[in-house]
Amino acid sequence: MELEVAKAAIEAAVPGCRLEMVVNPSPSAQHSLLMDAEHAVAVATWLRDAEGMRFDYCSNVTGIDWPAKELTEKVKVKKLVDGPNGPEEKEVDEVRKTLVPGFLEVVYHLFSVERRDGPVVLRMRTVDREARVHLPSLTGVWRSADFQEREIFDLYGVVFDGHPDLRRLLMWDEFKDHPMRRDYVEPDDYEYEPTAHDEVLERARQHVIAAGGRTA
Amino acid sequence: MIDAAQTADQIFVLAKQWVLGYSPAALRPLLSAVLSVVPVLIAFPLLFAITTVLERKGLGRIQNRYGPNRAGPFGFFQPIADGIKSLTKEDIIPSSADHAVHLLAPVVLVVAAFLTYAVLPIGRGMVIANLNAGVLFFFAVGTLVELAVFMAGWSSHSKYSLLGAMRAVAQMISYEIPLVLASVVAIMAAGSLSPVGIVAAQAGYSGILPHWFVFTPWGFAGFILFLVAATAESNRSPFDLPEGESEIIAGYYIEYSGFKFALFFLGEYLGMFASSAMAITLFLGGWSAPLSFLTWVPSYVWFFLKLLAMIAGFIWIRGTLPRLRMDQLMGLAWKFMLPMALLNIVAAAVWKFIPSPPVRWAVCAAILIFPCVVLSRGLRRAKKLQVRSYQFAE
Amino acid sequence: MVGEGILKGLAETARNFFGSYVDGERLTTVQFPEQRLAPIEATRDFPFLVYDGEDWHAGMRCVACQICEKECPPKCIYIEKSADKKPDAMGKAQFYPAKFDIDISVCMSCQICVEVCPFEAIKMDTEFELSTDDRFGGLLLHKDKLAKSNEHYHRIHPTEAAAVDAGLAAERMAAEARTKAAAEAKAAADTKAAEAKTAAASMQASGGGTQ
Amino acid sequence: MSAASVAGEVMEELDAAVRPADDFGEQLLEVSMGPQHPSTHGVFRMNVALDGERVMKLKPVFGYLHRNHEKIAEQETYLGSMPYTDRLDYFCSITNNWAYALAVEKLAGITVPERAEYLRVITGELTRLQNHACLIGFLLQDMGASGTPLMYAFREREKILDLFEALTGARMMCNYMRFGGCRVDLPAGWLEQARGVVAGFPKFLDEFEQLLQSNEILMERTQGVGVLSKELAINAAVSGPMARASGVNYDLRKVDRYGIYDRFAFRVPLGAHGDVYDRYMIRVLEMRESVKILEQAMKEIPGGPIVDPKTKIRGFRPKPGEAYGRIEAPKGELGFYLVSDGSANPYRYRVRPPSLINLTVLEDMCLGRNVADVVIILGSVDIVLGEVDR
Repeated sequence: MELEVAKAAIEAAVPGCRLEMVVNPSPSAQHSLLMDAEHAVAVATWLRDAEGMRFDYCSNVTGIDWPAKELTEKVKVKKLVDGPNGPEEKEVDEVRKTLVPGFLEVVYHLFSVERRDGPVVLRMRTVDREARVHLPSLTGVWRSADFQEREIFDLYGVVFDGHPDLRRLLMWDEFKDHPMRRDYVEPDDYEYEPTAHDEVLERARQHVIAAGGRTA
Repeated sequence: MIDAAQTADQIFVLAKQWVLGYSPAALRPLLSAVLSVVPVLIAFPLLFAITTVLERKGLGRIQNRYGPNRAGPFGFFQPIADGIKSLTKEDIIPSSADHAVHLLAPVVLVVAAFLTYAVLPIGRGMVIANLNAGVLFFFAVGTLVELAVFMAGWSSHSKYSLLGAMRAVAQMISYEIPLVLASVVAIMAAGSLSPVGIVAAQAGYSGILPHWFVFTPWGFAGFILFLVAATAESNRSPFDLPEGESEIIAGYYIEYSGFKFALFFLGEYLGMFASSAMAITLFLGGWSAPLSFLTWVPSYVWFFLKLLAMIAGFIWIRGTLPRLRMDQLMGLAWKFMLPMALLNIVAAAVWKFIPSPPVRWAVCAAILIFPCVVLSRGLRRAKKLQVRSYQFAE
Repeated sequence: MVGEGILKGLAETARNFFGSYVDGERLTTVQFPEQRLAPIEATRDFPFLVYDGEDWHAGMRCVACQICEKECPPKCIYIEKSADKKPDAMGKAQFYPAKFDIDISVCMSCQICVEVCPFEAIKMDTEFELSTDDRFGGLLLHKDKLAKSNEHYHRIHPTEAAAVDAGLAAERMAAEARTKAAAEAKAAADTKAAEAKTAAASMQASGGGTQ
Repeated sequence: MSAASVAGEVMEELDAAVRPADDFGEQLLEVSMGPQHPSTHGVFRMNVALDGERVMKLKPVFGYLHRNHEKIAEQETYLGSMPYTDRLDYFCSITNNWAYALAVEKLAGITVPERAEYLRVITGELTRLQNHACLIGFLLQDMGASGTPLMYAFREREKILDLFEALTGARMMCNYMRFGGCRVDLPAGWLEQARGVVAGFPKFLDEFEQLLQSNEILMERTQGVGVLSKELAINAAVSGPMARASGVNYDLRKVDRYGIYDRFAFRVPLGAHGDVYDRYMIRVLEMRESVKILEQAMKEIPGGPIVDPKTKIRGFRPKPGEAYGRIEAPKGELGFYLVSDGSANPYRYRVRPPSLINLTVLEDMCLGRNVADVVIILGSVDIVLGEVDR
């Protein structure tokens, strides 16, 4: 399935939805479609049910963390500079820093069992990485997203609205952070299996002491 | 020669009388009881020890392994090692358990298991108590096992042990019925409720073949039914649901450790020996020799050989079959075993009233085989069980 | 209910029961400490450091380049470079590891250190009876314990070791040729060195292929 | 034990008709099966609510073996993750390697030489043989068969593991594939040994069939138990033998034709009922097909290099981009999703674990069944916790 064709078909079928081609420059050439959150369920349902699409097999659901990054670019700007003859316009290099806000991304890999087609890659992005991390859940469309969305919630912190049972999957319920985020800092009281290396042992010992325990 | 064989046969009886002869008359009843009971208390736990090794070695060979072969010659000291291990292990009692009942359960189990041996004739003249309702006593005391099992499961205060105990009680009570009904045929034929009497009724040989009940159609069917029910009674595979380790881990004795666990183990095997011994008494001629020219071998030797053969059969079955599910187990008891056991009684009655051997063989066999086939086919069809064939996609 | 399926199964287990007494194919158990299987050449357990000659310190091939330390997936290798230099297998003065530790409680025997080593200095051992009652110290192997002779290497991986030796010999010859050539006329030396280089490269490639 | 099971199935059906199931919500017995339950195949846990022995609710709990494999991989080089993939589904390290190598090859556009493809097929199918054999053994073990089928399976597995050791140096943690090929070539005599093992395998399967196939207890325990419908199987992305047992004709060896699978003649068995018996039988039949593939592959294997000479072991940096590569692992569709930012470490490394996703439908299959059924249904899913929890 040509993704361009699919994109046009979806846009025709789901009114108002905005899709964006995300080009994959690697030799795999698995390009993807970026969906907006409002129409995601409608797009997904249509992709699953529509004749000629029938992407009934949502193989893989995963998250990616894109933290905010600073893009630095050098631009030549004309500026008034104090010259020997008073202010004059001159071209100078300036380092311009733009802050690209971070976001969390969810990727769905769809296949069609019926037509033996795929993958069609769908993506959704949250607005930022802290508060506005809500995305619609596609578990209602594909059951296979159930555990995988829970896992993304657990490890990345994307909140899937409409998920029937959104709990942590791999970490324990009391765990606070989201370990797969790029800026995750391993807590110091990590359950270190003691090794032969002093550094780790020392850290572990500190925690035992802090917890009021004795050390040998 | 004959005398020597007889002496060998009766050596334990004679030894007991010899000891009694030297004791004061007032003490004789007590001493007689002790002298009868103590050998049984030694012999059967010893058999248990041997059986554990044989079972593990047998299962090993069935599974293409060696089995235990490190402790002592051919691994035969393995039970000693196991015994030391269980004795030295910490005895853990769950804090929420009912301590008294938790402690009593294994004791009750072993005591009940031992009590059943009181009426089992181990050899010619070798029975602790020759009750004239011995078979009844056997089944009545055997029921105590269920009490012990339930005590264990209930007092442990664990969900798994409770599930196990429930399963065990349901299963044992259900299978008690076919067990008793299957033994009725032997009682009918012998006209006696005394195990000694039943063995006596199977004495004698036609040619070289013995007059065992198992060599009649009803006897054979009864033997098979009895065996299946006894397997279920003693929680052996494929009826080991109460302790199904893959489902409810160890069932009612999950919370037991150390020596109490060993007692459960012992009690279970003693139950199996007792059931096997009863099957031998009822259908396999008790301690009598299987062929007329082998009567010179002491009777207790035959008894134990038959017992070992039965144990080997149990091991073989355990090594082969997967376990049934609870409802299937119940279905087997109520839908198949019970009707067959009742029919078997009819067959045994018919046998008594038809004098001509060929006719009674034919009639009895027809009474049993035809319903058996119909019943099992019907049950199988009702469940739509079949060996399936499969499609392939290119 | 009681049917042929169960009887078939019983026959099968009986066949296996008796078969295990007569058929070695069935009874495959190896009674370990007394019986041992023939060693398999490709077996790998934990890495060791190869040295040439008699003296492990002098003959150690490792030049403390720390590539394996960097590439090791579980990061179980710790190397400290020496301050001075000693002649290596090629006879060239090189650094050597002042400290070379492998924590075999962390090592996962993946052999990546062997693959990335450009000096054929680290190889996989087949020794597996390494149990110790010292949980930390006993499982942290220092370089004196890690150093094993080239003969040992030949004993456990004969095919591979022969290929490695051939490669090293070719390299050594090429190096000798280079030094010799340097003394000769410049133009002649250049061509000769190029030849030797290509020869060495092809030899190495074939050596690497059989690893 | 409810009265229902005492009186057998007839009563059970009556029961269900008369009383609504949620009538006795307060009386449900909550049992935590696992993580140290003997038949949860590792540290898997199910919170089960029981009415008597009937399952009213079942919630799987994961994470006891979670080690954040994906995070570790983000800190490793591309090659450095290869030995870690061995530890996902530790029964089938070679197919794990293969899936990862395939994804990286897609990401970086690497081609694999002919001989290496054959080596991959041979080792991969051997992996499938030993995985399926053991799974059947475990399943029967869960059914309470005292380990006999398991031991027979292990006896055969041992021969295959010997082959793996002779080839890769390790029995389970093979670490065999490399990007663009395989790590080592076949040692002398390996093919003959492998041919012997493969030739002997059908005999083992026959024995197994003799032991189990028509066994009434097995049929009774498995037929009609844990039924999974075709629609749900597809919707929940259930893959591998489990999906095919439900009649989903979806074998990636046929669909994606990755590697050189289009060269071999083999068939895909399909079940019609989707119960435990079908899942068991599909695996048996797949083993027979695998034997066919192996015979063909070992006959046709060509000479040549085993690794793409352009790939380098150190300093491998694929261009920015992403790729999803998947193979038909013994347990189902094993996929790797990689995002590269041009550095030596993957920016994102995701494993699509078939074991975990096949468990999505566990509750659907278990509701209303017995505890004993739960155990064998779980057994028939074929999970390895190293892969479920990653």
